[in-house]
Amino acid sequence: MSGVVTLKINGIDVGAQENETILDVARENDIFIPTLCYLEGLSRIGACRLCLVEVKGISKLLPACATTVAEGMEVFTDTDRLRKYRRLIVEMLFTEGNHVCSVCVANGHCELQTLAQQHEIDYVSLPYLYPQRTVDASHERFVFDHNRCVLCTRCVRVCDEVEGAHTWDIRGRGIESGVITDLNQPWGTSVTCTSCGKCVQACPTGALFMKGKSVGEMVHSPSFLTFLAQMREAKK
Amino acid sequence: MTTKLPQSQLPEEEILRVAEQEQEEKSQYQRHIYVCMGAACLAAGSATVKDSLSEVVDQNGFAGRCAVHGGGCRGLCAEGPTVTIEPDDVLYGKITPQDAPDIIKNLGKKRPLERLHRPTDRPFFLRQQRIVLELAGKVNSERIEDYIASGGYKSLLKAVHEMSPVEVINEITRSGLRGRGGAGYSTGLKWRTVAKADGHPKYVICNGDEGDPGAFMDRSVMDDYPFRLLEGITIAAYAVGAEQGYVYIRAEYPLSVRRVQNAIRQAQRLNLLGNQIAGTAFNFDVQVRVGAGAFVCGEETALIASIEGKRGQPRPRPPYPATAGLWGKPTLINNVETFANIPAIIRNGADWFASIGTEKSKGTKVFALTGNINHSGLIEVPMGITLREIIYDIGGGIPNGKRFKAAQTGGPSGGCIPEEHLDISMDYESLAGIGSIMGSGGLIVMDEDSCMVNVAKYFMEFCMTESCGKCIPCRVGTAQIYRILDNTTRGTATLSDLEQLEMLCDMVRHTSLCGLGQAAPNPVLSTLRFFRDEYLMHIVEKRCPAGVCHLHPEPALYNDTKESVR
Amino acid sequence: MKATLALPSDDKRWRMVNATMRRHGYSSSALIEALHTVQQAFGYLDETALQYVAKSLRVPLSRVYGVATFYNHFMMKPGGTHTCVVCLGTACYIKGSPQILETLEKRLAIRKGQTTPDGKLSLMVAHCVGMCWLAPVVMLDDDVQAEATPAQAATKIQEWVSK
Amino acid sequence: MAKTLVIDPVTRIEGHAKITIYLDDAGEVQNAHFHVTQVRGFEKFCEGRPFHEMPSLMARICGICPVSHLLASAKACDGLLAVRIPVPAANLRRILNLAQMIQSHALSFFYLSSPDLLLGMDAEPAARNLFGVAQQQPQIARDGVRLRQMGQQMIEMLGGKRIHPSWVVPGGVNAPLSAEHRDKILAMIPEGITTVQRTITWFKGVIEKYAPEIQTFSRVKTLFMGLVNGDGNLEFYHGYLRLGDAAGNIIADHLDPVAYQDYIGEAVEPWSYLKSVFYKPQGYPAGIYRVGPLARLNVVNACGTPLADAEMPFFRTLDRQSSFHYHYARLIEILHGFEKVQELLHTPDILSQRVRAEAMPNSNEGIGVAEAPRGTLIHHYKIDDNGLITHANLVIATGHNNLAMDRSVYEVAKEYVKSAHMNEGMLNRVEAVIRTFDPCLSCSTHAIGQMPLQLELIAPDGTVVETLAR
Repeated sequence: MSGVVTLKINGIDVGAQENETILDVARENDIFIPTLCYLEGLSRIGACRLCLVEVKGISKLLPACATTVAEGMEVFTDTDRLRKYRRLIVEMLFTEGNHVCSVCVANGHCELQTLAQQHEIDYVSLPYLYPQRTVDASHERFVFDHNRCVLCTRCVRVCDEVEGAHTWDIRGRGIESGVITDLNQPWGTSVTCTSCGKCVQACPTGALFMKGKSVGEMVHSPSFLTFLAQMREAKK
Repeated sequence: MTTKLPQSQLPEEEILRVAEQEQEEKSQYQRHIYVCMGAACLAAGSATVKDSLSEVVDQNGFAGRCAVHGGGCRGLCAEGPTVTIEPDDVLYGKITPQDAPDIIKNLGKKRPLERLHRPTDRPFFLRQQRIVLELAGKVNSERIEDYIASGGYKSLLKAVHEMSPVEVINEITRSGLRGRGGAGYSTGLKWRTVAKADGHPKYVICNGDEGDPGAFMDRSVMDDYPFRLLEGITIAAYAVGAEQGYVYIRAEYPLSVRRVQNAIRQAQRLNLLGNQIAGTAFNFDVQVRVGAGAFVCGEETALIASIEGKRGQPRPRPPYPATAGLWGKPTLINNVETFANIPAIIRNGADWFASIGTEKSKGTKVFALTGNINHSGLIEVPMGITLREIIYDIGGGIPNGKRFKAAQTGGPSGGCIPEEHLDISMDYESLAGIGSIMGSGGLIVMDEDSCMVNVAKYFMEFCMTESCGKCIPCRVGTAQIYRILDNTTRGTATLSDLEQLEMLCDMVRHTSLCGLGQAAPNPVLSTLRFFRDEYLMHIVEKRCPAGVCHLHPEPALYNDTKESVR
Repeated sequence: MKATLALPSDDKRWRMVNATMRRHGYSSSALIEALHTVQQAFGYLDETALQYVAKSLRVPLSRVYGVATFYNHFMMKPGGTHTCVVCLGTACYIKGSPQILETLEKRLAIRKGQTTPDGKLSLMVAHCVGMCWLAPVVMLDDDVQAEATPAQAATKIQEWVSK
Repeated sequence: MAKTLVIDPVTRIEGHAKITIYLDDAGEVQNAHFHVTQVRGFEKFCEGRPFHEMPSLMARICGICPVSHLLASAKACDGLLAVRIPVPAANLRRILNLAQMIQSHALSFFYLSSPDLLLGMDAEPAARNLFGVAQQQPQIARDGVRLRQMGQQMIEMLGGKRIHPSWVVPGGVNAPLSAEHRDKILAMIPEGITTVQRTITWFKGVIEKYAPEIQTFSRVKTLFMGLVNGDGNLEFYHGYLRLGDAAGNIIADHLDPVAYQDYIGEAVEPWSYLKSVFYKPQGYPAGIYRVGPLARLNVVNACGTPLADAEMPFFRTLDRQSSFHYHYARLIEILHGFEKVQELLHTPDILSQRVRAEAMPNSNEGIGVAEAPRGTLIHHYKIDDNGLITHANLVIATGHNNLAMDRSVYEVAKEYVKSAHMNEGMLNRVEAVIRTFDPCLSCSTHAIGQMPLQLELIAPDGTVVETLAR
């Protein structure tokens, strides 16, 4: 059985189970930490670096989603430094892809857009990289617009960890990497895709959406994942 | 000269017998000729040199008096192929097959052949201190018997017979040995963590994914002293309680792969790997895993992913591999040079090792000395030696009367050391103090004709193409930093770009997931620190002081259609 | 117990691939080793090979593709008859290998990483071939061109391409 | 000495264009061209996008008449779905388009052109703007602001956003109209009608002052094209294309917009990035025609609403060829707009919940037509089997008018520009004729920023003789 620890987040004393992460505890206590690659019900990869927090006595910034709490820990989630870094990270995402909110199916329901609003990004100071990317509309029901992909790999993980199909993975590496279907083939020709749509629901942006949706009409609802994860846990 | 091991005999006795037999055989010969079979000399044609030497020996009736062996690196890589003649300790360089008759005829004469002779009483040799490379090329890298005859495997036998695992760990801890892969974490502490960790089985991994451009120390160790490496790994496995080991070698080193695989087979044959090693209850075996061209796999969690057959992407630490590594089990990862130090420490004792080097950085360090330097090659020096000694005494200074400008250590994760710091002590703390790192041992000397902005751009392009792409700061940040540096070298950058450059470097450094990203800005920050005026000249005056960059202030397009066969 | 999959064809090279996988007990961790063998045997990884390896090791197709494209060493297309590798290691870089590359790209009218349309030559780059003392280094197949100049390298490849 | 005179940019229009006037050695105008100088490439960059994005993407062509592009685009997408959209949805789209027309016409007439009309073509350039109008004729300025505001408010209540609504979707609209919004719009209409009628009365009183301009602006004889409904009356959303000639004869009727390529040709001229559109049966460049308010009222039988139709007899007395009368036509259309919106809001099923036909694409090609304030828009898309755009062709109002504008510039320059006594007022008249068309160049090409007007006298060898900065 796990024990109970006490720690401080932003100067507030909070109690937690010893196997919880900083993010879990912060959310339980209504302390906001931005996230992007994190999605409840999926494995935690600490890749987007938006949930980085400062911990007293540790020089490195730690990802709240993947760092377990410890007794006496003093966590700071909203320092000037963190805000500066987070803003730059979000800005970089806008430069990396081709994001045009005004014509996007997820306009108004987009986690990237929300992050930009939360960080008061009214302009992007870095130059856009304008990658040449394509839209894969070969699937009967869904579309993957790679221009809007932020490589959070939620689709990859939900497909592997929850659906068990592992239709998605990442091709290449670095700035050239991208999400692929099977052997980098059109989604509609995938032999492994079950068309369950979990990836579409898990997507934080307008990269994955249901065919036929117009601008602003794609509302993602990944909350079912929590239930699925709990059900599976209960069955074990 | 193959030795069959009768199962009934006690292993330790058998090993001693092998050593004696080998020595006896060797003593029949008056002269032993070691032709370097390291990658450098092989590339320069040492294999044919060896063949012609053997041929001449046979033809001229020297057989029985003189033996020709494959040997290892003497460090003078630029002088390859090299040949060492024992017991005279004569070193010849730049040998061609046509030189064989002269060499053989000259054997036993007082004076070595003048035109080929490379005196070993020069500072290049005298200022070095060899622990890792102690066998100095005079051992056959493909015959375990030769290694044993040279004193090999005594340390392993000592460890497993005379020391408990805890004692081995204590000895290593006391020696002050720090990881030679770059970060410099205490090896003994790391071993202790793995030894104490819950979980079974445990693994030992040797990181031979030497990826820094301009570094080839580990390759040399793997090529020339594969048995010594295995001995070190096996001692480590004994100390931490591991049963399986992996040597992860980058695909670019096919010779290393062959030599280590050969060494594993021979060690297995003599029961120095396998079950009940040397008659004890200790079981341990090793496999080679070949990398496939990804710098990031030098990062330990990425390397583990690669051994597991996955994309080599790192994951957040903690948990560290010491508690949850390969297949989630406690795993010890050390670099090649670290393991290669182990047998000497066990044999000579922690105090001996700790007496070498500085207060906090013990022992020696192998450097690959290259660039604008007279004697490029592989050197091993005590920690704490100054950079000036390395460059001017050992390296023989800068060629063509040019001026020293900077030395780069630590590769894409390191920094540049300018002239004013030439007297810096080469140890972990001092290097970190001026924004560089010890790194794995690449030491690239640059003269006045090198443009530091261009060098920074070079390393950033490297990091950009080697970024695994998992975390955003490294994936996009390196591309954005590269773009600014590229614009600077083209003459299209502005002062506000310089500001943005510093902002991006700060962010990438502090927010990236793994060491690759965290260290990627180092070459930029270091050159900005010591050569800021060069940046300003590119930006403000649109001029490259070294004359390397072609500045033409039209806006450049990013992404000049990179295509590859992949 | 895993049943061995039928080989994709009676090309003997598939047996080598299968042998590698068998040696590793058809474990998914043998993926990279298997791909190495495919590349050794066939020179590059095609779809048939990826499918075969994926099914034999029971690794998802997309993961096989992801791994194959993550590592520089693996080629997804056949290379040229000859390979010219320009070393872009640090020592070579500061001693002028970028100029060699530029010259060769212009002369061959292809970019780094590409193969000439007639399939005779692939122009590749390496981040250090580990022969820094010979910098700048150009590898022409197995031949090491030490202290290369743009003109030398261009002359040498000209022979290959014009044959 | 021969000279070339360049007006760059043309001011108080939407977008960026320049005018070049070529003078001969005697200082007489030899030729003149209207250049649209920048490429926008909309047609190119929508390739590869999902067609569902097209209405919103196309609405981004222009911040002035996004709704018309939205509608032409949505109709082309309806064609890709091969559905007939629910009647209430079509009516809601109609209302949206009319509201858009009201605000855009108000902008053109009051903001862009009324300074010329009220203050005079030769007035001081610094005062020749809406602020100058506000000082001299505060009521006119207020009316202009109010009319535009009403148009925008209606759009907002329908589409959710004042500019660039994403309410219109392939197959209909994505939300029904609420009773609350219907009532609010209805409540606005009487004020709108009164306001525009006040302007009409004023304008009719001053038209005669511009007799010289009216005459000069009529020198180019062209055909006219506009959309008409089944009764041959004014229509902005859906119907047939009709062409009339300079004498008022209908020369082509019941033209199916879907077959536009049979009778509309697009030529490329070296002086402009904007395609020159012509009526095919009469050839190029004889098939020159105009679109927009003047053209529409010239070809229709009637407006179809009582108050607007009451203005038609006076309109019919005017010289149908003079581009100057675009202004008056614009005011009549505003009036018609209010009336028509009122009528449509009273249709019984306007609050229906069924406003969208859901379908997957059933055709690989779709063509949509709508009347923008400036004239006819044609959107033509082709998609692959996955619904991604493979080809897009847009024929926009300013394209139809391109040839007519080019020739009008020449005629006006001939009349007013004399190099010996060059003055700013002359040049303003050259620009004014362009403004009558209310060209939307941002639609047809690409606008980057705003530059000060610069007049350059350029010698035949290309050297700049003189530069006048405004």
